[in-house]
Amino acid sequence: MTSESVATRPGVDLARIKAWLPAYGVYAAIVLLVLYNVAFTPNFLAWGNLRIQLIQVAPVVIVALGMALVIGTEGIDLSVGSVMALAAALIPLYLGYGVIAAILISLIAGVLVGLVNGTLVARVGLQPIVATLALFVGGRGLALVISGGQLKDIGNDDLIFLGSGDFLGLPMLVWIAALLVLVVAFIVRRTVFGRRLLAIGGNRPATELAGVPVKRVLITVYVICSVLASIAGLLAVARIQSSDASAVGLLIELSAITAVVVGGTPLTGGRVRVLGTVAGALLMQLVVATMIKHNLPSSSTEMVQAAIILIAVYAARERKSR
Amino acid sequence: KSEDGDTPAAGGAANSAGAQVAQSAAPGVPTCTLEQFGGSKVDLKTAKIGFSQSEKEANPFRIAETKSIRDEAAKLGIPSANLQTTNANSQFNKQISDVEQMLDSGVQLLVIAPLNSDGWDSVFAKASAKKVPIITIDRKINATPCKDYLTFIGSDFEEQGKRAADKMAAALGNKGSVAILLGAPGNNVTTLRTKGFKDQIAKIAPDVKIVFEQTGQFSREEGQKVTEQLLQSKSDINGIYAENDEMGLGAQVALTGAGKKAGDVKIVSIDGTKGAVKAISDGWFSSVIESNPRFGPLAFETATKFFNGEPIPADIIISDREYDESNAKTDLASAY
Amino acid sequence: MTPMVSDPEAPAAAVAADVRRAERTDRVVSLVQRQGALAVLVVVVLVATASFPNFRSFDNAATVLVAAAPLALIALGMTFVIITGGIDLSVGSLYVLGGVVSAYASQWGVLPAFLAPLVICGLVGVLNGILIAYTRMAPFIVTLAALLGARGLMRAISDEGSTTYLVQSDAFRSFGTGSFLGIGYPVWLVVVVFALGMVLLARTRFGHSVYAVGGSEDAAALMGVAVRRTKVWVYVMSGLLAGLAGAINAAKLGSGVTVLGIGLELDAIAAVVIGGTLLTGGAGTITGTIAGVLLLGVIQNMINQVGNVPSSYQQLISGGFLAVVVVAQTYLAKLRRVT
Amino acid sequence: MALLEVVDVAKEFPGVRALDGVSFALRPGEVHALVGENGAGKSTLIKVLTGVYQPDGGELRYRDEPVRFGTPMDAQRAGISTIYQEVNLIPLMSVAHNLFLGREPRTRLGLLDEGRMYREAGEILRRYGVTTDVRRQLGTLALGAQQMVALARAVMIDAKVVIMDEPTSSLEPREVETLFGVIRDLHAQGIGIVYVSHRLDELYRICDTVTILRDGRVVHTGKLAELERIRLVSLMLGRDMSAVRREGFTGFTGEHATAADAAPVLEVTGLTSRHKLHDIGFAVRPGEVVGLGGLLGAGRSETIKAIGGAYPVDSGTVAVGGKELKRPTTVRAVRAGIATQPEDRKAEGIVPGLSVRENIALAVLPRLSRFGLVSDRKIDEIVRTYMDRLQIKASGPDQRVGDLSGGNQQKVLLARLLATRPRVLLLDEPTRGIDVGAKAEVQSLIDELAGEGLGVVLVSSDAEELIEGADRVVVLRDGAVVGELRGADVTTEALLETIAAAAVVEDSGDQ
Ligand SMILES: Nc1ncnc2c1ncn2[C@@H]1O[C@H](COP(=O)(O)OP(=O)(O)OP(=O)(O)O)[C@@H](O)[C@H]1O
Ligand SMILES: Nc1ncnc2c1ncn2[C@@H]1O[C@H](COP(=O)(O)OP(=O)(O)OP(=O)(O)O)[C@@H](O)[C@H]1O
Ligand SMILES: [Mg+2]
Ligand SMILES: [Mg+2]
Repeated sequence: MTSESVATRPGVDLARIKAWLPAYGVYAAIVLLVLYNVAFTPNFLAWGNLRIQLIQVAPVVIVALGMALVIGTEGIDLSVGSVMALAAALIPLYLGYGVIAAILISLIAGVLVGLVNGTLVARVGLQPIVATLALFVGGRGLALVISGGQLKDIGNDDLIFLGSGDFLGLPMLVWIAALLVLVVAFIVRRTVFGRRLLAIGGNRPATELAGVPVKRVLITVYVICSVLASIAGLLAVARIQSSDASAVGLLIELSAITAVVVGGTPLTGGRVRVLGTVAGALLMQLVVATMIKHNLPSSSTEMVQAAIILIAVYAARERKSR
Repeated sequence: KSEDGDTPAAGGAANSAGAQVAQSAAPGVPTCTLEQFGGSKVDLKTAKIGFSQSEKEANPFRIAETKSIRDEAAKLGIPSANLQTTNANSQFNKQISDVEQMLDSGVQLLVIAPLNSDGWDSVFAKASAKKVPIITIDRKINATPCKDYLTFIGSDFEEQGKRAADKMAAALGNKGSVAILLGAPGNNVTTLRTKGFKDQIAKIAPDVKIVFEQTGQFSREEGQKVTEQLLQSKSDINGIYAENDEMGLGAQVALTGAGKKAGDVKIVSIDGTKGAVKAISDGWFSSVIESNPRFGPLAFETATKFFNGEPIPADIIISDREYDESNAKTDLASAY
Repeated sequence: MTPMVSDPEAPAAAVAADVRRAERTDRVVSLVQRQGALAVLVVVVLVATASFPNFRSFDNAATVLVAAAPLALIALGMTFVIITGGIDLSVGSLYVLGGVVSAYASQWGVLPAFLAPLVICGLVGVLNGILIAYTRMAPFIVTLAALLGARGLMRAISDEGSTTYLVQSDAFRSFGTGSFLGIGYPVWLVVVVFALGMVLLARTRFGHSVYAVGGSEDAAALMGVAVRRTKVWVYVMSGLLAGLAGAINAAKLGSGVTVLGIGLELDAIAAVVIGGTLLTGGAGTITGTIAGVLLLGVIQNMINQVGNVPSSYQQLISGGFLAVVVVAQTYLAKLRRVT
Repeated sequence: MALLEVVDVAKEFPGVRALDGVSFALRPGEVHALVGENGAGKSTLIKVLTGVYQPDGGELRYRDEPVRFGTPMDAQRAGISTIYQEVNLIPLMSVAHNLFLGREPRTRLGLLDEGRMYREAGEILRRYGVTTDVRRQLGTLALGAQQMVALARAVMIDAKVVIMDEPTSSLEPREVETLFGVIRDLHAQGIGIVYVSHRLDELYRICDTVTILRDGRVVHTGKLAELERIRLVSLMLGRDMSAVRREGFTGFTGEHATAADAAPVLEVTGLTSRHKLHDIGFAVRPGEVVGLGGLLGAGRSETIKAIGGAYPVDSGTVAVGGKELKRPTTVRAVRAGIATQPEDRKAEGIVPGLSVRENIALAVLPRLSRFGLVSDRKIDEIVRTYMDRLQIKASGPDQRVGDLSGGNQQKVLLARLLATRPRVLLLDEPTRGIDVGAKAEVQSLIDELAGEGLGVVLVSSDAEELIEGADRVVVLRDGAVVGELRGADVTTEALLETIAAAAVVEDSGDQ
């Protein structure tokens, strides 16, 4: 948001491109990958295909949004996958009381996890990675205890509609993700909370001295992140039409962090790129999809992912400036 | 042939529904006696027994497997304090140290559901020093029976793949293109079920082409995702071979999402869980090859025989059922 | 022109005495804080000894130690990395890769079985180090990419993980399973490597560069510390130790198992942090890391001793335990009230 | 013959030409002052001299040979020793380790000889008046003491050249004397010294030669004694002499009009924090500037922070306008009308990555927003007001604060404080490290604010600033109030006398 470019001489100049690349490198990469697919992947531009990519990326986007906020405060949240599992485990237990009740319960679970994480980080003063590691390990255990380890099929049509229904020609999942993107972008750009969050990431002691209720803001950030993860969790349940606490959200923390960082948000905090995060998630989704469509083995998918992460982050890295 | 083992043991009685049946051992298969093994006789009722589970009890197969062991022990009157169970949570090194710790604590019989077929050297060193017999269930360990371990009870995964290929070829009329949803990479089960399937297809139905193989990690969600991608790039696919039921069920959700009808794409999978067997009745799955997890009775029976001095064959291969239209409704009760 | 001097004697002297006392308690508390993990370990071991008869047995202790050996090596490398303020997520993948490579190379003998994984994992460490030190990309992300890349590489050389290379050398195999004085060779190796690590960290210029880089990178550079070289080296060390861990594990298992190591990096980080090393860098000890590794091992052992804990509860317990230890650590650290 | 020399060097940062054809020569045994406004390029020149930066053009010569220092270590090995502007040591490492980092004594086995290191460190530091336990973490020392460690570190090695970038900005008069003693020694040994400072009287006391930089260019080089003080300032600022003469050196005008019987706006009583603060109490009336005097480590910064809710206290009360603050936190303190400017601008003041706009608005967001949504219009208004009033020089409200010069960062910080419409201003070293021009501006601003009825608490290591700026000075020592200067007693002599008196009492008490 605050990247000002130095006034440069007119004409084609490298400086302009250099300034542009870090911020928009992800978009350029997406364009390249799409062009490649258009040329070499049959049926790529078909609406059905694009639709699938959007549906598949939606949960990652939702989790990554929360992660972006946390990273904006110079934190990190490893527990998101476990939160998804918790939400997933709770859904079938309360579906008997209606979809709304089940959704509310799993959101409340998200709030609670967020409160624990936030308290450990803001009040106890733990390093975010360690604070959330505890729930990363324990949270999924709790989810399995709750679900008794059983995979449960979901037959509730309202819930399934959320996962696979369409509204005005777009999947519900995509609507929900888009709405959340707008909400989070709005929070970051227009709210007091958003400004405070960035200031905390930029310099926490200074923000504290400026009279900002730093602890409250931090706790809220972790709560938002967990709630977004539990939304992703219940949407995952709705989409696969079953609740599987052992599998849902597995390793999503790494995908989410990757999306955020590839999207240009620095891990050092103080800045959040919401659209970049969406683009980062989309880029990684397209990489995987491309590899699958060309029927390449998983080993090469992983190596290509590694290379793309490095290139994207290298392009976006902060020049040393003090 | 594989069709022989079709009739379940006693059929009907709820508690014995789906119990394992060992194939009659072929003559000439090496056997092992207590004497050959070199251990001493142990009374199961008072013995300390260890059971090492490999993966979390969070899928039907593992849940049924662990439950079967526990139930059978209870049935035999083994006090629950004497049955020590551990779970490696899919971490192989943890399983190794779990088993070693059980050996240290003095178990006299080990039942192991191994996470991996190789890598058991240190365990064998310890177990053979203490002369503790090891029965491995569901997955075989690459080692010497009667020396490193006593025996293996389980299915023949490669055979399961072959049978799935037979079913697939039949469902497609020996022609068409097929996608494989692979299990977790590196897993022996994945390797064998893939090999069996591919070999058999090449042999019996050369016109069935395998056009796509991607891992679905044995999970429903991944199975669904991969199938969605598959359907977009190869919409003319005729069959999907899922290396476990979960991925097959994920594929089913993906097919529904893509507007396909039941039967448009033939699904053959392996395991025999309730969900999959029910999907046969619904017309989505063509057939399911069973991989029976109820090892308890056979394992304890084998141990009892062994300690009584009877010879035990090196491999006790169970005869897995298979489900198709003909028996899916009637045999649903024996699915797990 | 005499300024008003309010009686200065009493408060000033009192404060001076106070300060002296404070410095003394500071030192005590700092000791407890630094060795907090050790204290917790002692408590846990005492509890376990009292509750589980089997826990006391020598065999059991030996098994716990051997099982902890690979994690210990990895955590040692991670300690150096974290003290420089970095993090290395690639160790889990490198550990598996190292094991596969080691098993493969064992066909040429014991030495190749040790050297090959060291070379390959060391190279990945060099790559990590160079990217982190020279391009200033975040360690988290560079090593995350290395995690994926190394796993991909491991799959690529093992036929998508389906080929398990068996250890061909009996000498190498017996290194993994044999023992001296009843304690497995891997444990002795770990003891030697840790002793070297301690000397390196506490008693050499390199060790002090590691602390300096983590304490303040810019200041260290201005004070003439070779910041980049130090960084490259810690990642190389971390890679080498992960490779070595892979090798001893391959020797123990007798094969290059491909289905290992997922999440091991987080265990290593947890062990290091439980050991009192700050993730922000600049402070930490190796004794703490030893205590952290052993704590994780002992807790696991206790869960096994109980005997029938369902798998989901195991995770719940581990998570809860982690939280308790880390929170306790932090409170101890806070007592120091550094301004 | 020049010892260290640069010819026509240039150094460019993205968008800034920090050095533009600078030539500079240091002769042996010379104390060479390097002066200029904030952002003139002094620190950059020093970093070019010592291998931190590679020049874009020009030549570096050392003892008449062209050289190239790839790293600070190269320069150090060649005998060029530097104390950089920001204290650049490792806070988490011990004092001794900091002193010896990179050149630790080693045993025959090549391992560090820690015993010898601690022993020698203690001996060396005692010569610089630092008597602390050398095993202590450096970060627990006050900035001044840290600066002395840096000085000791720099001088310890066999240096031919010692470069000091604002070494006195956090030193007390007593430490400054120690430092000058060291400089005289070095001078006598024929070592060349580059000395950067914004404190002009120091320059005239110890420097022989001066080079003045402005906007990355040398505008004057010559004997310092031949350069009139006022001309020096006008060269630095690029303004004509008469304007400088009119404006004077400090921005303070003298006494503030305070009704002697006005109710105090800030009342501090019995402030106590274990080991640090001991029963501190004083009051500030509206329109009054109260100085806090004392030596390093006297507890002035802690007092300021404790009042602002940022430092934990065990007992004591803080009342604003007669209303006591319950369980003070920074949030409550700001709400009650206390604005705190911390000592360490970089670590606790600005948020470098955010814009001027965001920095100024940070503390007052709730007031500039409705239902949690910020109003850009209101923010712009406030930002414009304060940027105008404090004459903040930035390319615009959207410039990153981290890219501003020190003085302007300080002003942004002040703008943030003022935007909260405080009743009490707590200023800890408000002019540290900012140039004469900016300093005068900040000082006159303090005056102006007091004139508007704010209560101001001022901490400054610059005795002149404290004496001229404050109406009253409360003197602290070891975390306790040891005296107070009022009215005509507010003089440098009286201040030093009070501190000394307390010191004597305590020293004798110590024996
Ligand atoms: N690393 C950097 N990146 C970008 N610009 C820089 C960097 N370092 C210095 N500058 C810019 O170069 C110019 C000269 O800065 P320098 O630090 O040399 O000033 P100075 O004379 O030391 O000022 P002060 O008295 O405030 O210390 C300033 O405009 C500054 O903003
Ligand atoms: N010369 C010294 N030698 C050793 N320790 C010192 C010295 N001067 C100060 N200290 C220590 O530094 C610590 C912090 O001091 P403190 O921050 O209270 O100083 P201050 O009054 O705020 O000084 P400043 O003038 O820098 O604002 C104290 O614990 C003190 O003991
Ligand atoms: Mg400077
Ligand atoms: Mg201070």
